[in-house]
Amino acid sequence: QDTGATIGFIGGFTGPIESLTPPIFAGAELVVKQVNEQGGILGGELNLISADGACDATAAAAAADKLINTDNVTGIVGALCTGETIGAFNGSGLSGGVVFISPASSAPALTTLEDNDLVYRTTPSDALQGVKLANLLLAKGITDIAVTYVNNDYGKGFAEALEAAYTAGGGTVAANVSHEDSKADYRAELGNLVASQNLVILAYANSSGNTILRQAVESGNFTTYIGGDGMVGDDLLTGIDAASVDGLIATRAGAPSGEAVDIYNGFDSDGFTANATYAPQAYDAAFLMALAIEKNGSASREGLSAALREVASAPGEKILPGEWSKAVELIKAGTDIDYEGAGGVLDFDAAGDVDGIIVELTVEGGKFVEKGLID
Amino acid sequence: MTEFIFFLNQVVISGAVLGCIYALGAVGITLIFGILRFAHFAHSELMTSGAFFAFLLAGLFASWGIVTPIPTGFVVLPLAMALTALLALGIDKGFYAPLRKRGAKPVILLIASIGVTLMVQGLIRLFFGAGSYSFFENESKEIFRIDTSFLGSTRPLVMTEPQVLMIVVTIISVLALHLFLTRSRLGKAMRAMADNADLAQVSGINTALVVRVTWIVAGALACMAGTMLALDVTLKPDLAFNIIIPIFAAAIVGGLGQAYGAIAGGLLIGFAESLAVFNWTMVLRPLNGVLPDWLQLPNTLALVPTEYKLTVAFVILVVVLLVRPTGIFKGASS
Amino acid sequence: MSSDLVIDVRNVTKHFGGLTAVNNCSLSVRRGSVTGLIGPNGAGKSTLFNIVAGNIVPDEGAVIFDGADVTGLAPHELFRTGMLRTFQIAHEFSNMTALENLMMVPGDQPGEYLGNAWFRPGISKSRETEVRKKALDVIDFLKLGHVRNELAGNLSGGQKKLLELGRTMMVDAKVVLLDEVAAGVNRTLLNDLAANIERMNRELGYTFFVIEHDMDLIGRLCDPVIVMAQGEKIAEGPMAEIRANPAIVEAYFGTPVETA
Amino acid sequence: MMRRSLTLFAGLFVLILVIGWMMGLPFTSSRLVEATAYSLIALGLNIQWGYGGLFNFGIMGFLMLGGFAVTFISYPINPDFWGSDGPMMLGRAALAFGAGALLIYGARQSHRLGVRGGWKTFVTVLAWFVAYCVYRSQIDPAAAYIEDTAGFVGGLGINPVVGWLFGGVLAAGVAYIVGKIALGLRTDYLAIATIGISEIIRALIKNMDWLTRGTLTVSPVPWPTPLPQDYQASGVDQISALLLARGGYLALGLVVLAAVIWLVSRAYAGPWGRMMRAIRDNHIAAASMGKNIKARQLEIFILGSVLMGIGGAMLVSFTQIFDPSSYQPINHTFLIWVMIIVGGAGNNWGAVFGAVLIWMVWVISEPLAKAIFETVSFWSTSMGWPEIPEIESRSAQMRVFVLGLVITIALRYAPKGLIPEQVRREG
Amino acid sequence: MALIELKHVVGGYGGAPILNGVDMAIDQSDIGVIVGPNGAGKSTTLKAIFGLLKVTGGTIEFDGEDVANSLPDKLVPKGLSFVPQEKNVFTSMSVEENLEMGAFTRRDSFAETMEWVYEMFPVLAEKRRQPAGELSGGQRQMVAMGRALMSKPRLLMLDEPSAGLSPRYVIEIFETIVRVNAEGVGILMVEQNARQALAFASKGFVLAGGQNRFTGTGAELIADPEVAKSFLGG
Ligand SMILES: Nc1ncnc2c1ncn2[C@@H]1O[C@H](COP(=O)(O)OP(=O)(O)OP(=O)(O)O)[C@@H](O)[C@H]1O
Ligand SMILES: Nc1ncnc2c1ncn2[C@@H]1O[C@H](COP(=O)(O)OP(=O)(O)OP(=O)(O)O)[C@@H](O)[C@H]1O
Ligand SMILES: [Mg+2]
Ligand SMILES: [Mg+2]
Repeated sequence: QDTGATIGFIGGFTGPIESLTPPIFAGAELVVKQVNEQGGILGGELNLISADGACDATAAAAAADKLINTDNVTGIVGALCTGETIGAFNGSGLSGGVVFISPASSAPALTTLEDNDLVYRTTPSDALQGVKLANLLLAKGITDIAVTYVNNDYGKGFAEALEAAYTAGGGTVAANVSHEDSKADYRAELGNLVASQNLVILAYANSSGNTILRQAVESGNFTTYIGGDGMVGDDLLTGIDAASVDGLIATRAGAPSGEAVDIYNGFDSDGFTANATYAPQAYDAAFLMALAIEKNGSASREGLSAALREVASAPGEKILPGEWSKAVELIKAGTDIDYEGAGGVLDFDAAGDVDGIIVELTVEGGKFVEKGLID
Repeated sequence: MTEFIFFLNQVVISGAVLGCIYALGAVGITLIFGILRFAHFAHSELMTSGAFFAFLLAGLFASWGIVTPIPTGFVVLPLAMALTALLALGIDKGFYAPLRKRGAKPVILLIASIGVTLMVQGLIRLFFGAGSYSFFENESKEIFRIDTSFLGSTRPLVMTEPQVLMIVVTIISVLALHLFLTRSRLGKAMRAMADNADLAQVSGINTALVVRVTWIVAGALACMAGTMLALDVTLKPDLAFNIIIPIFAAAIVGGLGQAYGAIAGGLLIGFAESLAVFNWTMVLRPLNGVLPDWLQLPNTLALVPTEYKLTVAFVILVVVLLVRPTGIFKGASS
Repeated sequence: MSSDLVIDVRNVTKHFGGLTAVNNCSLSVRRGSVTGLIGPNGAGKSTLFNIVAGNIVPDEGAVIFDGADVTGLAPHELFRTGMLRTFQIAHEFSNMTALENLMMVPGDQPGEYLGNAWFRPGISKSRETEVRKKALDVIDFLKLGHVRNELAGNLSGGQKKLLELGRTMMVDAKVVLLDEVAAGVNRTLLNDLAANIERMNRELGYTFFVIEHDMDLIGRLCDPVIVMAQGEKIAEGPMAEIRANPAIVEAYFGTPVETA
Repeated sequence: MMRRSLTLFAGLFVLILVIGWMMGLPFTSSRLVEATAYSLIALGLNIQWGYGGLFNFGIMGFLMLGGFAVTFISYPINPDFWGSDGPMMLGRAALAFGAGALLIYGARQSHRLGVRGGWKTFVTVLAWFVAYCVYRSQIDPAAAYIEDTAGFVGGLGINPVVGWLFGGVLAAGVAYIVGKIALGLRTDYLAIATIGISEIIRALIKNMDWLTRGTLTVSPVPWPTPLPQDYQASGVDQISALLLARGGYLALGLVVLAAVIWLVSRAYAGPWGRMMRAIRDNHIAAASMGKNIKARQLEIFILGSVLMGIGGAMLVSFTQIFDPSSYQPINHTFLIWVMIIVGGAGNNWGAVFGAVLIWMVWVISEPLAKAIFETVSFWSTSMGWPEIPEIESRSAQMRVFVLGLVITIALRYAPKGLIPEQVRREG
Repeated sequence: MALIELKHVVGGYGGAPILNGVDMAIDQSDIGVIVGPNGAGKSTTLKAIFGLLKVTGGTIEFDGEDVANSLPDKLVPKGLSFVPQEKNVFTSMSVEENLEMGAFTRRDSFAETMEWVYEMFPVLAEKRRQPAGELSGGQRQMVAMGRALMSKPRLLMLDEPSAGLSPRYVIEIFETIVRVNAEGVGILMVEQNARQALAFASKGFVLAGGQNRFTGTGAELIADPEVAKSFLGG
């Protein structure tokens, strides 16, 4: 019966990444809007139901239970934090046979999750980002760093990857210190980091990242600041003298330059910030989910995973962001398609990971500016 | 010398600032506990709301084009304190007074205050979202870097303007509170009520008035604490909630109901946190020159790893309580 | 020492901060006696009781109970050796009924152990029935029958004192320490209580050690009477002798009291 | 009173039915499983606070211990670890620990050798310091080695029910130590000390990656009853499999709960309960009436903690993931307090009622808040006002408001709890 | 007209009434003593007058004005004062602060009254800076009375002022009460030291079961064999 489909979204609307979540969710919402404007899905409407996973495995399990067993969604976009995704998937996803496409769970742990080929992600693993960041720093001639990471799977995984790659490349990690989230004060941790003037902060911007950066600036002990994707957010620079963080280096999953990205960036509008952290990945995840459902031909969960692989990877006619009606026509015609998204070509490997692209950003005049690919 | 200045920055100044943050919050908690005999968990939300009031007022001032030499957030403090006092009164009237009237036990009031915490937190997020704000969006934060090269140090002593203000404000507010409680008629009535509420009533003391004054003072103190904290850090909906447990620890270590105890407890915990994770290698590094190769100092030589920082505060807390079961300054108990 | 001393306090001292509440005090209580302890307010009488009953550990000195050194033993251990005390300021269990207040006193209740409570309800039950019967008897004797189901916290000041006294009747103790049970108790009822104390002493062989400010009661019950002042024992003897001591009369009685 | 309780339970039942009708059976059944676990935990707190008057604000720590215990017992064996040098290194660390403990014990007994006063304190502190260094010198390399080679020690692959029991045992062991240290403290001081201890437990579990995998989380933790996948494998359709599996877990949980309620009520109704209430009301008098306060308070603290450990273990094996970072005082300590205060401290049925009610409110507060927001937004847009921005985020955050509202309203109208403690008036 | 007059007062703590019709009348020149068995409602009567529990029936008139169910902060300025039986001083506050608290409702200067209190209790003048918690039982009782007198009451109510005091202090306290009365303060007190108290009482009330059993002058009650036997211990 052609009556549309419902997909779910799990994200940390509350908790440590509560300020990062809304723009990510907006990416998924945009897909829904475009799909419905361009004729809908399976002859009906595409619906999106969100649930709060609080960046917490246990809460996410309950959220997934609701989406999967109460709202009967076909697939899930999410969750964001890696523990959240694992909790949500093991809680109800596995038994329900539900496909998860996470836009933001970047910790390496997801690669090895036993998932019956149901869990995918549109962001590269931190293992990659860590390596890229290390390369970038070494290329810039920074030979020693002090690292502080937020004590969770994201921060820890990232820091480990960074340290390994950086030392292998000949750099010195003078200190590697974890910190707890959401504290008022990090001067003590910073005191343990002064062994190098180049401070790497792997944390969430609105949680500990902002505080650490500000206190680091105030201490005057550091000259260069470096951050990971979690740090890229408007919250990062509030209350910090812009001049003192000029030149802050950051990385995040990004998009290759190209037609797909240009089209996607064109969506930037009043209610939507196209280049917000993980917004492109969320857009891609939702778009892929919709394509897979259309391809699968019904709102059932069966066969969705296989359909997803088909629409995501070559061979096939290229589909770019926003080209929903074109895609539907092709699918109806039985033509193979291959989505190329805002965040890259998105060909899933056996573990459901994508080969990512990491871009460099820097702060100029109080704003993040993209500097292009890191290779 | 550089090492010594580093130690001052890292342990003395940062311990003092952290201690003052805890102490400012703990003063209000200790006051409410002394008089109303319950652990007012929602004090954190009074602090956060107070900071938001100050933030709004500061924004208003800025939009009127008023420029002040010290941070606007600090200038508008009296107004914000009045607003927070009103809020505190309202909360008491709406939630605690009915319970007290029915003779509820302290733990019931404690749980009610947890309920209030959740509600206020929900409301703050409703109006301000989850993001963070800064008082220094329109003005810059002054950072004092005291050059210490005359001492042969390459590092300056660093303090920011809000930190200096905070230390001053903490000292003044504790002194003022102490004078108020020991000198003024109302203050004495508050102490009388803390000592023996039934007898206070029998003496004709208007206990309802005393309770009101308590909330006014507590609200004002909370606003001050929250604003000072927000000036030093950033303003977020969970600003004070995140540190309410160490604040309680400070109040308890100091002895509940004791104004000076709050300072003592706050500083003790502040210094303990700073000192426990302090990396001694930074200070002892010159020794590396004289030490043999096999005894070179490791990169980090701290009493405990940083991830156990908070743990240290609590170990101290437990130890202090074991030695002095009612805190440093003999405190009250419900 | 001879075994007819059931309590022997030897050179006990207790300081509270700068204040010396009990000062190198030695005194003893004979088995089978009703010994009175009098003295001005603040003399250290209650503190001495607290030391004997294990509620306070003395700074110096020793307490010998029934021939054994019991200094520093916890109150519940002393209870087991046969010592029972009452409190000057009533220590009722305020959220329990008057009846329950009495029922919890007996020490050897099998139902107080989880194993028995869970798996051997029989023996707990039969003992419980005995305990209840005894408690009801005591309640009636104290004229508290009408408030036996009232929360003890809601009793009047005097009723709480009666309950305090009632506890001593719930067990067969060797020694009972009574700290001002008479204060606040109606005099008519007090006469009955005194008679009962006499009876328990005579017929059941209880030893009583009594702090009291009511000289009529002391005069009626106690021999000998020990006088304490400023933490020390200053005199001991029969009531008549004490009354004849002008120094004590001056310090303690004020003007001579007329005998009833 | 009886009628009131029955009415309230009937009301709760209706609430569950409504939730079941609105949210579907699978969802409701899993919330009921959680509610069962929370009931156990609330009973544990009820024993500690309602019976014993012990102000335990460190519930979270005991839940974590339970969670860790069941993970350790039931998670499959990690051959990488057992095949490496890890076990041997851990053995050495254990020896070092034992040696340290001996050293401290020796220092504490040093007065027998004539070491007194300040010297004894010095010797003791020194012994602690040396023991700490010795232990760290062994455990740090072992931890690093295990994390590098095997990730973490893995589990033992034993049935989860054994894990629950072990959760209880582990909680009991820690409760014994905590109780020995802290039970002498007075109410509020005890509360903050227990908060401190639970934070310490959390920090340990979160950071001992070699043992618990810390923030990297362990999953999937096995179930004691067949999983939905198992039913599906034998040809049952998805929904029925889900219901069967969750029903099975729920049944097991209810059996445990029933047994616990039976035992606890039986003890509480008799002399044991009377003695505990007496100690709670006035421990000085109770001591003078021959009750061993310290031992009894320890007994009650341990008994309560055992239930918390078991409940915590049940929760973890149900959600199948042990994630130390998801433990927060607000969700795992205060929520439990709210349960028993709203339900009625000192009354077992009150505790169970409170646990189920508050858990259900907590669960539906999210969709409820969202529904309210959407309605308001709908209204305001139809009035021509702009719609509420970021509804998802804001409504999710309003759920705490809903919970707060329920707490304050419940307390306002029933300050002693909805099913309050009953005074035992006898014939 | 009597200073305070209770007519058939009924009241209690929420459950069944404890007072079932209490009648009493005291003049400013009177010393009234209430005696009776434990639980008779003596303390409850005082509390009822002082607005500390709910009066559901009868009237309480002070100086001709109905004061039933008004709260202490209204009653104290009118000239009523109450010394509870226990916990009747602020232990953490100095003697002088205790007295100040007694004058809390007064707007005028109370220095003179304080001098008057110190004159009456010279020991307190010596210990004015000492925390009341460090005083002996008898001295505390004086602080409590001093505190109550600071509001310049016309009627002073005392609940068992002699309980727990050594004989010497009992005599002192009673003498003080008589002296205070001579200064023009009406007294209404509950006593279990009944014989001693009735000896100087101008009015005596025997309460049992929340009702008046006997009313008369102190001497009359002592002389009544029935009263003596059932309530004064023979
Ligand atoms: N816990 C305590 N802390 C400090 N001082 C105390 C304590 N207990 C008693 N005191 C002091 O010790 C002294 C002796 O007190 P104690 O209660 O033994 O007197 P008492 O002889 O029983 O007097 P009373 O007849 O009034 O009951 C008093 O000065 C009292 O204030
Ligand atoms: N707060 C209360 N709640 C319920 N009942 C109470 C309360 N206080 C006292 N009662 C009851 O009221 C009755 C009278 O108490 P009251 O204190 O007036 O007695 P009293 O005459 O002063 O006796 P006593 O000489 O023993 O002090 C008692 O039976 C008591 O149980
Ligand atoms: Mg005494
Ligand atoms: Mg009375």
